[in-house]
Amino acid sequence: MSTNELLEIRNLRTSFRIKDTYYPAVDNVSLTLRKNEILAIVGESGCGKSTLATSVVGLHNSVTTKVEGEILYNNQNLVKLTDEQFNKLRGNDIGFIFQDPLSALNPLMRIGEQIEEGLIYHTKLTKEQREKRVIELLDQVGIANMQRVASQFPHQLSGGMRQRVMIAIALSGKPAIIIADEPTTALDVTIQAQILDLLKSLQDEIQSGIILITHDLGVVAEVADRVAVMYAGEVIEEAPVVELFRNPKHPYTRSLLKSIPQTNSENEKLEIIQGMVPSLMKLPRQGCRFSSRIPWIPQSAHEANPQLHEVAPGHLVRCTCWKDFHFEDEEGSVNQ
Amino acid sequence: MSFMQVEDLKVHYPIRGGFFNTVVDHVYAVDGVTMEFDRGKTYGLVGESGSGKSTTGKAIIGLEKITSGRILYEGEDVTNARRKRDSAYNRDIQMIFQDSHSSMNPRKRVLDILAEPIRNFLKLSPQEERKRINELLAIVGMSEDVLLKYPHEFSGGQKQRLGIARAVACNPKMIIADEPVSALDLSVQAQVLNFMKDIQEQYGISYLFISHDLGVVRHMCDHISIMYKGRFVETGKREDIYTNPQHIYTNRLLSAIPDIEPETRIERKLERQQVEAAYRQEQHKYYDKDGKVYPLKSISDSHRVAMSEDEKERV
Amino acid sequence: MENKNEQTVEKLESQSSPPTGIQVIWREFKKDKLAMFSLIGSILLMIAIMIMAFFTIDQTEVMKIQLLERFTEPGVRGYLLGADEAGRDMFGQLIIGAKNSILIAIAITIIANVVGIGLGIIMGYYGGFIDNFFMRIIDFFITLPTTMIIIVVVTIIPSYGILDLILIIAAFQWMSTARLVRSKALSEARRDYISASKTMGTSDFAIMFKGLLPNLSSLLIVEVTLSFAGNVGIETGLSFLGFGLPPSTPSLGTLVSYAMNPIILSSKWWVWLPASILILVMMLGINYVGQALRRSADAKQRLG
Amino acid sequence: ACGGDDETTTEKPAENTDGTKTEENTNDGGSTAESPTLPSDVTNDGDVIEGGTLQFALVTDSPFQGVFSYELYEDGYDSDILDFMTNSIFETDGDFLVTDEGIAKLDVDADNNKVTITIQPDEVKWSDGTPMTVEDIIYAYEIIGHPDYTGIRYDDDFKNIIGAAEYKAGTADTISGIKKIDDKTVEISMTKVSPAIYSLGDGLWGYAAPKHVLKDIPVKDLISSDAVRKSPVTLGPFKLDKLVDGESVQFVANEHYWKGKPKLDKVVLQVVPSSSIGEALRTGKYDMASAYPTNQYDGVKDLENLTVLARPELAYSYLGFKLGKWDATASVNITDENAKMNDANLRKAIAYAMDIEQVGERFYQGLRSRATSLIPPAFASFHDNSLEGFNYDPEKAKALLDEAGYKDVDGDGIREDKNGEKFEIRMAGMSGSDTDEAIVEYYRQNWKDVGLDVQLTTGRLIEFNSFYDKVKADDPEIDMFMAAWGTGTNPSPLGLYGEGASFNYSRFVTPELQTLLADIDSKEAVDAEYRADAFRKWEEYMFEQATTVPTYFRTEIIPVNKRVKNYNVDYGNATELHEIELTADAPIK
Amino acid sequence: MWKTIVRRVLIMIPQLFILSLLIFILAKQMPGDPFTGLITPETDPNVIEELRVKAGFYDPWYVQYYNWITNAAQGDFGQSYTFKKPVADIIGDRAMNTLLLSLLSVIFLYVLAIPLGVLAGRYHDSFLDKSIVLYSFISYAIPAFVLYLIFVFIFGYRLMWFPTSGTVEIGVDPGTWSYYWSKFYHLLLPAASYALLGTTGVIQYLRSEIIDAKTMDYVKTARSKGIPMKKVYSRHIFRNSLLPIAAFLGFTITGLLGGSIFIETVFAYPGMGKLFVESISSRDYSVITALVMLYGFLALLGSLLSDIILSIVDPRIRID
Ligand SMILES: Nc1ncnc2c1ncn2[C@@H]1O[C@H](COP(=O)(O)OP(=O)(O)OP(=O)(O)O)[C@@H](O)[C@H]1O
Ligand SMILES: Nc1ncnc2c1ncn2[C@@H]1O[C@H](COP(=O)(O)OP(=O)(O)OP(=O)(O)O)[C@@H](O)[C@H]1O
Ligand SMILES: [Mg+2]
Ligand SMILES: [Mg+2]
Repeated sequence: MSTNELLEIRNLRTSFRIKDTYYPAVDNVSLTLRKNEILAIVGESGCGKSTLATSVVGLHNSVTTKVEGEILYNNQNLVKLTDEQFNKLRGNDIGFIFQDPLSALNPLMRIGEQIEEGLIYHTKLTKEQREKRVIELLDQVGIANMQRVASQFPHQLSGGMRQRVMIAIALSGKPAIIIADEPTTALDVTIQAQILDLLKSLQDEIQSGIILITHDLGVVAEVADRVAVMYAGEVIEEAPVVELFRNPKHPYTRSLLKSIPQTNSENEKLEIIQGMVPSLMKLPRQGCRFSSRIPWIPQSAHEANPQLHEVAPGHLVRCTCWKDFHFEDEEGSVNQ
Repeated sequence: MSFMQVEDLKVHYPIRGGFFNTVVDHVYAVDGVTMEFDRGKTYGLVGESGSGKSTTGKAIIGLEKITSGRILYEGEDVTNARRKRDSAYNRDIQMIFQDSHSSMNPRKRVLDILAEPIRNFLKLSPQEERKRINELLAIVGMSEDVLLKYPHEFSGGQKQRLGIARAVACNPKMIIADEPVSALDLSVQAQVLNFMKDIQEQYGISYLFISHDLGVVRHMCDHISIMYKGRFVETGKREDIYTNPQHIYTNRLLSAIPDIEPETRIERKLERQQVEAAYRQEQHKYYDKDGKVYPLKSISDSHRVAMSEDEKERV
Repeated sequence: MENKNEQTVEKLESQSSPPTGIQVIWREFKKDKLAMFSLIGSILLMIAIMIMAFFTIDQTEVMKIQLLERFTEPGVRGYLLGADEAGRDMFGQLIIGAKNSILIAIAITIIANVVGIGLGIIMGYYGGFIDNFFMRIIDFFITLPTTMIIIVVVTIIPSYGILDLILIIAAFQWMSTARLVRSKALSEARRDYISASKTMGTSDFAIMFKGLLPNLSSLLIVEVTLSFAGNVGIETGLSFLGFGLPPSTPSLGTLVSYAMNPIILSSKWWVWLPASILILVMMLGINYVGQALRRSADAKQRLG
Repeated sequence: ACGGDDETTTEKPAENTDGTKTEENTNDGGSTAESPTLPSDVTNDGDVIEGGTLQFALVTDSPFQGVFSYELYEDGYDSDILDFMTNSIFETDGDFLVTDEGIAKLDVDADNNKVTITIQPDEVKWSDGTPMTVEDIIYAYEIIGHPDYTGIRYDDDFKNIIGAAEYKAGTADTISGIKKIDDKTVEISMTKVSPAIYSLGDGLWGYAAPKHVLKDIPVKDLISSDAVRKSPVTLGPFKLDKLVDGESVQFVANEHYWKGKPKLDKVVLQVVPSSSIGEALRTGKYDMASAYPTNQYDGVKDLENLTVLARPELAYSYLGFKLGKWDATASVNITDENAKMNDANLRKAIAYAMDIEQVGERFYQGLRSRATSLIPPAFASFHDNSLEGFNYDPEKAKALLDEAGYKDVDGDGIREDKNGEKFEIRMAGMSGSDTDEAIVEYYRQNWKDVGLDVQLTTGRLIEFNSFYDKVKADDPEIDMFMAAWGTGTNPSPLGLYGEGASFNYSRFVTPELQTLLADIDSKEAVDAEYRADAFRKWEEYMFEQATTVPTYFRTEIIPVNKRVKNYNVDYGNATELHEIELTADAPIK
Repeated sequence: MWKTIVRRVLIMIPQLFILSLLIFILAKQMPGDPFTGLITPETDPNVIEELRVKAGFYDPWYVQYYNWITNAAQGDFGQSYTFKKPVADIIGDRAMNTLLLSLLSVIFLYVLAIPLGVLAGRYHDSFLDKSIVLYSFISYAIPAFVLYLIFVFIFGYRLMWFPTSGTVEIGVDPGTWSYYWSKFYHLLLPAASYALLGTTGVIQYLRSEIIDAKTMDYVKTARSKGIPMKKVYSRHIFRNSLLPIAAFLGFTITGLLGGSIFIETVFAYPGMGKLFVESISSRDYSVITALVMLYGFLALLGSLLSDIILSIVDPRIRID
């Protein structure tokens, strides 16, 4: 592990138990997060983004969930840690930001208390010092009247403010890694822009690595350094942000990008992807998982056992089908 | 010529409080909105959360009481009639809801869901009804065997299409679409948007398309209104809004939209910050002393912007 | 064009059932052996009681006073559960009493729930003035000291029997159902499918009772089940206080309240204990069934 | 009737405040004649201890009311408590007639309608040590007669005292008929004097009121005053020491008691619910219990640490037939010749068909027995032993019915009336315990056996209040009714069977009956022999008419712990409270 | 806050007024009257009639009601016909007894139910949970008074651990330590019996609340802060589930007052419930009406109390 690499995920597989069988929701994912970068993970709903994130912080219910593979951080394999060992990292080395800040904050606790809570267990600060730190943190996330906000309850704050508080909680341990699971999905565009700008500037400040989970390619384009595209539990493409938007390779990524309404698409039809993401229990476990949604591409174009291939420096694509891929109507024929 | 006009529509919700739980104030959810609709066109309604978009839509279709204002449909005042269940107005104006899931009764099969408007408005024989339903399914591209399923057995996109099928069942003149795609994934969103356009072309339906996603609105709409605190700050053709935004609020909204151009993001961020700073400094000019939006003033045939009297002189 | 593919995907999903319907309930019962056992047990028990009460037991014969059989012990001379102080067969009384109590509880449950559900839905659906108006009435009813008022009313009615008892108790039982249904209906009525029905010209009545009601059904099943159990209890309590049914109409309540006589309590256990145990078993069974039903209505607590 | 007698008030329905205890079941009992197994006195061996505390259980399901004044109390339980601390100024014999042994002596001047009351001992002291004077006797009259008095003792009898009405109306400052002769003697003039005077009737009052304490308290405030509620000054063997309102009372010996200081130091009286009294006695919590529920006789019958004493109650249960109406304006009973039940044979048949013997035996363990007359045997001199009563005889009942013309014409086993029409008798009964319900059911079975269809008015037994409402109003739904009367110590039947008696619920009056009743309370009847004879004649007449059929005589049982040395409950020579002695420090378990 | 309280109290007035009308009319409909109980050959029927006239029982009901309500509004609920004392005095004593009993019962109940509910929720679906649920169901299903009777029988008489009637022993002087002990001792068995059988609601509520809370997002947040699981439970799950229980207090007390009839009857404890049943049979109108009013008032007070507590413990609910 080079000094630049913060976190290395190797062959991670997270499976949920449903009716006595384990179904992997994250299947054989390997990713690396480096210092001071924003790694975006995108994909459609249900593709396993949140599962992946929760695996990294070890928040899965150990009874119904099985986590296999390695997550290496500071020479420890997080997968193997006990809850107590993990608690030393959570909130301290790793911060977590949830999508819906309203339900993610304890409705009966004051904001100040909730931020302070992590400090109690991770630092030896006195009560006064902790309170001072809370104010600092609130200041850091751009909340103007910190003192007042600290003594308020979540429901008294606006959505944007709440998300700032969530960020403050994540920052409280000066974490090396921040994981943000769709931090802006619940927000208005103007607020979203503010929060994204905040994340970006904080990162410059504290130099941590951020895993940003989103399904909005616009958000990715705004802030990410590197992007991993997930489909059905797998990473199907990974590339630096400009490379991905300029040179998308995987059919899924390409379709996705084409389905965004663009300035110049005004009176055109949008490209669509047929079918839908299969549910967890019905995921194809063999071959290219995307193949069923591009039926006009012959099976021969797919790899039997799709692997990630490096097609350009830092640009990985799963399966070989991208080479033969063309949009359905590009040939003008429709396979009924 | 427009077939329907909305004049100075207001919807105020009372806020109760005080000692005897009397009305102490009002939420001015919609506070003087004027629109007109042409056949076969799409009208976008954009604004941040809570600006009154949905309320406007619901008031037009008759789900909300109108505090004041008028709705004229084919020359007739339907302000009161619109709440009558089986009126022609009710048949001709339909709605698509944001949450396709909750817009369908989870206890009803697709058959009954699609049949509901037909049974109420068309009074067909069972065979004709069945025929119509099959037509609808064909329109939305589904086969007949879905009829016996329940809504939860469909994906979001499918459900939204069923919602559209239900809305077009009685050949409406206009459909109010309240954030029809914001709950959907990108690829599914594209399906639904395409589909809505198809239908519009086929049947000449008008849309009132409510959304907070300016990208989608731009893709869909011929005419766009930007809403803020129950009023329009700016309304005009798509080009008017996107190429020549006049109101600072419109500007701010536009600058906040993420773009899928990673190369230019630094510039965009700077620009965004400038607009934000300008907004903070100058917003008092754009709103009156109560923080309300000024009345609209035409600045071209199609383009109207809210501005104060002195502002207008400057322009 | 793209439909073919979708259908294959859909087919996989198939097996149409509403999201919280019978199937979910059934699954829940299959998961929870105890609930299943309770369900089957309670149903069998009630059926057995009804069959015996209506077909095999002659009430006039059971209620005949036979002084020589006073306090006959169980098992003696064919008295399965002995006899009471008037020599009446306890087993027969138990069955007839159970029948009466169950029928009373069912009747109360039906009346109270029909009123409660109907009103609750109307309140929740319309909201506003109607809601406020009935809410005030319910608020008033809820603060009424129910037991006390029932007792006063009972003393007023000159010849009061099963029907009066049912009506009186039901008159004070509908409020909580109405409140519960109202609050659920209120939130359900805000959902878009109700708005959708309105925009599609469906009448209010149809929306309320054909659209909304089925969506409250899982909640209502729980409510009805548990209130049934509660209603068995109310009748028992009134009898204990001496405001229940006359002994000539045996009910579980009258049988259990024989325990008030210390001699019977301490040395004639067969007079009061079987009825107490029957109540316990029945209520326990219904509660376990109710719990499973509640779980199936609340996805978070489901087992299966 | 006289209002001031403790024995009578325990019979009052007024005590039945919990609705489950009506007359029928609180004071279940039978005649002495039928339950000879139980003794009326005990004598225990063992050495007497010095002093000691008697634990007394007052069996009731509701708290006592705590009005400790004979003039004012209305609740039977209060009188049970008063017993310990007060003393009537007269003593009575086995027939409850005044004797000469009491604090005061009664001289009756029947010719002049005057009585003289004389305090006999040289000195009688109140419990606070103040000597009692004749003023105290007079003051009791002045309380009852006072315009502000709201109790129940200012009644027609009291008005018999000359000047009572004027005093009541406020037009006189004193009751003119009451004259203080000297410090020991008072003379009372009355409008009439009847034999009832010896049963403390005719307005004669049996108690003295401590004037020195009460005189400063306005009469209307008396009932709430501490002098009545918390620290009554009394003449009895014990005086009140401590009180927990409604729950318990602690008495200590009254050293001023005129018969000498009691042998016990203390008496602790506690309210015990009827449901637990048996257990409480078994575990030795109490030495004795008043008003022990008869239907729990089983609970104490075989206990080693107790002796169960018994005595007849001054009460009888009866089956009444509605034969007329009460005319409220004229205040008279009017008998209706055409009343449904106006057939003596029918009534007798109904009575003969009742298996009262079995009921008494099985349900009451012999503590109730068939009553033979309307005068309980406790009044030995007035009770007619020669009457046989309607002993259970279904065959005779059938014969009587046949004779009267009630025949089963349609062959369904139920008799039709004389005209061959459906005949259904509706009976009202008072609800009480489950036992009562069973018993009534049993009688209905009995009647059915002889072909009579008896249905319950309202379909079930009726709660006490409604029962009297209906019976009083001559509800057409009632053909006959089962109830009970406590007779009190004055057995005169005029108030229950007279023409002008609203309590004459059967509404039966005949000139013959009038004469018989008048005879009982006539001047001649001041002669005991004559009176006894008059009673018997009336009893026989009533038996023949069978309009009110006595059903049970009742026996009261009094469980007594074996550490109580001597105890006798016989009316004639009851052990007086100050004589009670104990043989152990605590009740035997 | 104060405004709401005052408003709620003002709303109580019409509610209590309607209640008073209702109960007054109902009470007068009951057959018999307080003087029916005086019927005996010893009592002059005319005296009884006179008493009825004096008490105004022959006046039209609205006149009676007017007289009663105007006095009641001034705090004078009249005299008890049975006890010959001002109603307020009688109810005062009895209400005090009932309130003491309720208070102790509530304490016992919470002491018992909260740990059980917490354990059941914490170890959801375990054997422990199932046992607790079983207990809570049994305690609900069992006909309460039968068990009370058995308790009195066993603990009061057979084992003689507890007194079996009354509120205090005779002989102890009011104000002394032994007096208070005696009072407490008399309350112990009834309160404990009530608590033992009354836990169902609290246990079930707590249990499902905790099970719910465990899946809440804020619990995940707390865990993501690296707080030990024990602390997550105590600071987030238990606290959030327990706070609403506090608001139950008002309702619990109201419910207890309703249930007091049974407890007091079986344990021969002179409280309001028993007084009510007694007054019903003696037709002591003034006590009946006053008691119902008091119950109604306490119920209203209970729900107000609950709302206030809830608004204090749950910042989301604000009453102003
Ligand atoms: N606790 C669980 N038990 C069983 N299946 C689960 C569980 N959590 C998630 N899943 C399933 O795992 C798959 C991946 O879920 P995940 O939440 O990771 O998706 P996601 O990419 O985050 O989607 P979204 O964008 O909607 O948040 C889905 O099919 C989901 O249904
Ligand atoms: N029934 C109601 N009572 C009171 N206020 C209401 C009600 N419905 C809506 N409002 C208020 O009216 C305003 C406009 O609401 P509306 O739902 O129209 O906004 P919107 O623009 O659709 O927002 P969103 O994008 O979140 O859907 C909001 O401030 C809302 O809180
Ligand atoms: Mg997710
Ligand atoms: Mg909206």
